[in-house]
Amino acid sequence: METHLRKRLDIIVEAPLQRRVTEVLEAKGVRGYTVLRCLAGKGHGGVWQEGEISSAGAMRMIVSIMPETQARQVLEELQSLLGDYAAIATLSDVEVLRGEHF
Amino acid sequence: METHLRKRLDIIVEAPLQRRVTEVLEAKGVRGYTVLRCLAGKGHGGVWQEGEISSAGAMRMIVSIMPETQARQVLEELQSLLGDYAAIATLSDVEVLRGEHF
Amino acid sequence: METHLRKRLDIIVEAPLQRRVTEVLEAKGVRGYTVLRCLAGKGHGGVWQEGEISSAGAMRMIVSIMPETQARQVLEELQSLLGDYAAIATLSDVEVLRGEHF
Amino acid sequence: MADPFSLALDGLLSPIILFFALGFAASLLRSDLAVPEAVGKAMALYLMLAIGFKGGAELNKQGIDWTTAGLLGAGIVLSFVIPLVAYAILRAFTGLRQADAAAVAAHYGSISVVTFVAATEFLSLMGLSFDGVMVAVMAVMETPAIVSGIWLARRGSAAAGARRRAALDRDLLREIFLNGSVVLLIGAFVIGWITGPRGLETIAPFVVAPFKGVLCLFLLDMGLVAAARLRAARELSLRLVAFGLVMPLLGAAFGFAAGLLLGLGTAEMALLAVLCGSASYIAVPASMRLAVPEASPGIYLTLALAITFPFNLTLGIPLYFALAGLLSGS
Amino acid sequence: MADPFSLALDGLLSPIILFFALGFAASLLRSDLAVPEAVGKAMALYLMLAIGFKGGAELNKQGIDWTTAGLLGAGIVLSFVIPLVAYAILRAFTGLRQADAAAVAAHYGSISVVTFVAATEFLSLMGLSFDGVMVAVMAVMETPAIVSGIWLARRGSAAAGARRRAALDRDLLREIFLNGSVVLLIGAFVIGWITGPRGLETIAPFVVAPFKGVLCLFLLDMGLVAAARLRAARELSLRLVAFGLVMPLLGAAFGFAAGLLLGLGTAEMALLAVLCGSASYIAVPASMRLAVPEASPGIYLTLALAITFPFNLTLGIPLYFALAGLLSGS
Amino acid sequence: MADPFSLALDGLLSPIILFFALGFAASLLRSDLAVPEAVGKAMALYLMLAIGFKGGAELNKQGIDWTTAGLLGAGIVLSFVIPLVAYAILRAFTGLRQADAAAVAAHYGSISVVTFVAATEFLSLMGLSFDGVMVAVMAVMETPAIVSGIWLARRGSAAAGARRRAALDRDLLREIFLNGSVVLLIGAFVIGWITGPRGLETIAPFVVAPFKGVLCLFLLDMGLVAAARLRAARELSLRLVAFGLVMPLLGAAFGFAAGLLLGLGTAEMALLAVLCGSASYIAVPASMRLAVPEASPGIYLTLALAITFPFNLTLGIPLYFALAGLLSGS
Ligand SMILES: Nc1ncnc2c1ncn2[C@@H]1O[C@H](COP(=O)(O)O)[C@@H](O)[C@H]1O
Ligand SMILES: Nc1ncnc2c1ncn2[C@@H]1O[C@H](COP(=O)(O)O)[C@@H](O)[C@H]1O
Ligand SMILES: Nc1ncnc2c1ncn2[C@@H]1O[C@H](COP(=O)(O)O)[C@@H](O)[C@H]1O
Ligand code: NA
Ligand code: NA
Ligand code: NA
Repeated sequence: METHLRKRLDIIVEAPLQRRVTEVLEAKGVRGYTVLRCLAGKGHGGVWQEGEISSAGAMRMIVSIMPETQARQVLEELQSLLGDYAAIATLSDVEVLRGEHF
Repeated sequence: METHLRKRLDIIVEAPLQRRVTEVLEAKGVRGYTVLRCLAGKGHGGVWQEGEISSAGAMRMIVSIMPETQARQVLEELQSLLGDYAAIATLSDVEVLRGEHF
Repeated sequence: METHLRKRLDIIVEAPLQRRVTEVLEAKGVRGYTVLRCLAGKGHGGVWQEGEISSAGAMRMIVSIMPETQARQVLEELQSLLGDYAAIATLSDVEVLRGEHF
Repeated sequence: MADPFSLALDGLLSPIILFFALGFAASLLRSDLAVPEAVGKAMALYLMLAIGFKGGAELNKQGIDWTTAGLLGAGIVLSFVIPLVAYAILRAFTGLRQADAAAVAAHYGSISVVTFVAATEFLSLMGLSFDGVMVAVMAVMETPAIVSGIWLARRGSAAAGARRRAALDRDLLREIFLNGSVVLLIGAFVIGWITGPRGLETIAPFVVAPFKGVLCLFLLDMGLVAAARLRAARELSLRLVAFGLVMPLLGAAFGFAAGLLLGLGTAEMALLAVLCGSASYIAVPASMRLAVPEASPGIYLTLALAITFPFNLTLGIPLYFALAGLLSGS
Repeated sequence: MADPFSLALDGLLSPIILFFALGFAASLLRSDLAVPEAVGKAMALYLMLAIGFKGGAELNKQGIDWTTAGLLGAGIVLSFVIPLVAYAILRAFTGLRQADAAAVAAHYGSISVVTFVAATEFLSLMGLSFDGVMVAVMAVMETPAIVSGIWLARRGSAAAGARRRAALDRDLLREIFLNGSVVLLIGAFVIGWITGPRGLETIAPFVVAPFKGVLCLFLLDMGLVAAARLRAARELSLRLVAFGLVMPLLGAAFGFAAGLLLGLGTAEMALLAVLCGSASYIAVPASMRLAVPEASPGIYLTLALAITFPFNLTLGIPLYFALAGLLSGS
Repeated sequence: MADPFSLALDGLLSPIILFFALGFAASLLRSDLAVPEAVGKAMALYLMLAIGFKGGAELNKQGIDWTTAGLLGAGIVLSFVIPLVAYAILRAFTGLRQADAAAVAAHYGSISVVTFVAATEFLSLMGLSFDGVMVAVMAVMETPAIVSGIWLARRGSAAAGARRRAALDRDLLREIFLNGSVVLLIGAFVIGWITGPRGLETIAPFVVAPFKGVLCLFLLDMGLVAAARLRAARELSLRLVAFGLVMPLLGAAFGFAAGLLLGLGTAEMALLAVLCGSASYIAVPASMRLAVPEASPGIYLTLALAITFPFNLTLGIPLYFALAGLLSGS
């Protein structure tokens, strides 16, 4: 069974920014992504927790699988977009089956 | 502190398929898995979002840690199961402490 | 674009233990973490599912990015903390942009 | 009975419809207004519990007779048959592939609980009551259409047959026959029947008094969801939209025919037409994902939710009532 | 008072019990019927807020006397003591290990809010009212059993003592003494007491009118959860099941004894028996996970949720009321 | 009218305030009491739907006159202007940076729906009713302050201007002008207006009867959230806390001035003061995150939620009513 190497990009970002991040992904031609809801966390901005009435403080995790070159372009674009925001991004290696899908 | 190499299999799949996927995992002798709820996403089938009254459109992320050979068998089995469905699967390297647990 | 190597520590643990785990992270000087809610799963303790009235049975996934040496220290500490509990932990490689952030 | 046009206008300006319109408009304008998933699901459970219970309690008061049995039988037959008609139309006029046409057809054979509930509100606006057994008819009409749809999707495809037949597994059978919405509807109906008006009285402040208000919030959510579906629709041809508007009328016509055969009164005939003319978006889609994965939810969910549901809610229901009034000769 | 057997039958055929049965059956049949987690939690909050508030408002009307203090004291003592009895029985007859036996014992010393609520509904079916302080008794009985349970689990194990004692940390103490359900119950009780019947009147359409209806939906959920636990049960021996059916009777006997000593009326005596005979599944499990991790939730949650709760709900409550009627001589 | 001090005490001992205090205390003691996120959001939707609908239905009864237009105009102007004042004060006395001061200012120009709702409950305690248009005034005051705040944050910073102006994108514009809470409030208001008292009657068991009870549960949640914010506050200086206590009074003073100019009655004047004196924590924060990311939510959310909201809820509202009584000469 043949597999292909791709990169997994994990972005943890404030909920109000979700749409801007997915727009970057789409602009860079990324084929897909999945958004997860986060429950709580801590970072340089301190501790936060889901449950405030406004969802301004909530965070999302956006997971997206893509080829390495694309991943690096997206990361670069995100760096300037997310400068002032509470957000982190990581890149890791994954194997996938259907290379043409990503 | 000694660690062991294992594979992490991430499967993103439509909610109605969850039980079939976990049945494959159990049939192949996988010792454990964890299911997360997804909030939104995009793929070849277009954009989707949690919140429709039917949960037919929702997606789940299934994470499972297992030895490499098992992981490849599971992946092969999943490929035929998930053919027509909206689903992706990735494989990556992880280290674990208690090798016998996985 | 320069990136830095870090470790991603994924801890899946019973909800009542969440605070103890994040206290370990903080005690070891980890700069941030994110908690996700899990929906269902299976392990040595059998199958579980969100939705019981008590949240004693629910699980959380705690994701944290940190330098390798720190990660190994945390893992060691967790091993003794989580001995009797339903919990797993994995370590994997990630690249990040802002090395000083983690 | 009041003038049907002024009634229709009254209906259109009822809070229920206006909240649907609000949700629809908010989503088209891309407001971030949203009802949490868990709350939408809870309201759906509430509506099914309440309508089931009230129907059962009503039946307890009215008792069962031959019309009851006739109605239930008619519902089952219609749910089996309507998909065949829908399928033939879809294949002849819209160019849908077999799997897609079969899946869409299954949705139109089954029923929409919320459309039924809205119709009962319209009834109460007209000052009419209805036979509780109509709730049971609704419940028995949910499932047969799924069976028809799967048969339509699979027949002839002997090649892929083996693999597919294997997939008719326990999961799918459970999804079809023990779908949560069917179980709750029938269960609440039976409980209402057992406990009767006395049982209803004890929980009326929960299932009766706030019912219409909850329905407003639920329809706000439905408006948001329907418009979101419409915005994301990429697979909808003009012919498919036409199907989504004509099929409810055709389905309703079947309902009228059955109603005339059974000699139903206005209320029951109109409700049967509503059931036949509405399309499911709760019970059927999950079954179709499992049984006919090649069919695209982008087609069947969009048609059911974003075309047929709004049509029935606004124009269909008053029309069916006006026609039922004429046909039942009241 | 009406004939207890016909009352019991009435109780069994009340919507509350029937919805529990519906949930139970749906889960056994593996229907995908489910109540969203957030909604289940919200209903639990609602029930605690409502029962607490109503109890406090009732007490405000009735005033406090020596029986009040006696009842509260008795509740605390019973909650401390019952786990010791349960533990002895478990160790003698079921072969559970120390940790498991201690954890199970803690659950049976504590109380089940929903069982209490169902009992108050049974009371209103009988046309009886009850002393509001019983709600406070329920609140004070939640916690002592946890302390007993932890002591039972740890005593004697000097070896592991050091590590374990260290684990009696702030988290655990908070979980034990500031558990959300205890805080809400006591808080709502105090608020009800302060604002009295006038306060109750302003929020009665929220905490009184729909109460029974919400309870139906909640018990539907409980039925689903209990049966799911039962299906997943792998660690349940026949002897453990027997314990889950006998222990409520034994606990209730303690309640009766205390009730006779305090000279309680039928309603209060029956409710005290219900509290003693019921087992916690909200407050205690989380504490046990933290304090006694070696104990398996597969045992204590299954016993409390899937054996004792259904038993009390269906047979226990009418039995306790019948016995309380005899014993209190009314 | 009753003595304002006894009224204030009555208000403080109302279930609403006591549940807020319960939540606040529980969170300070670090109880694990929590209201699920989805349920908190649902209650917020409910409160906005209900208050909007009731306001619109009320207006339908009362009709529109010149005061209506004057009030709406005044609301818009006040929402634009109050941030400028708040900004000047913040810059002069608290040492906040431009971005933080601008963001905080925007929150104080906008309004808090829950504070308004609590004030209407206080009104009903006093036996007064109010002009339904006040709900529309609330709705129109939500947004202008956001525009002022963004302008304050950006003016002068020509350097960063290019990048920032680009960021005034569709997302942000939508967030500002089509924020869910604004859309629902205005939408429900319009629906209430269209359907009038007759529409209100049909859904009163949902939007009127349980309203106060839901508010209790919601304020329990608000208490939990406010205290959690306070516990996590690291960026709050004494001067900022003072601002959070003084600014509501200053805002209210603007409201009184406008009220005198418009010749409002006690109820309307007090409500306008409440709107001016309250600070938003639903609509504004999300806009500020998008538009002024350099500003810290740790400052503006903590001030609005944990300082100003509790102040208004407990002391502010009775004070505004007492003053409005004096000023309106009734
Ligand atoms: N090292 C980390 N590992 C995992 N999640 C993190 C980390 N740092 C920050 N986060 C998440 O990102 C959010 C924003 O981070 P920050 O911008 O550092 O405040 C935090 O609240 C966490 O949820
Ligand atoms: N490249 C990707 N990265 C992450 N998630 C993806 C990706 N492609 C698809 N998905 C997820 O899988 C679902 C189904 O994908 P598809 O079958 O391509 O429509 C999507 O809706 C996403 O949630
Ligand atoms: N191999 C695994 N892969 C992913 N998740 C696991 C695995 N094993 C256990 N888990 C998760 O961790 C929980 C506790 O595991 P255990 O202690 O083995 O019962 C399970 O219920 C799963 O949610
Ligand atoms: Na139909
Ligand atoms: Na007990
Ligand atoms: Na203001």
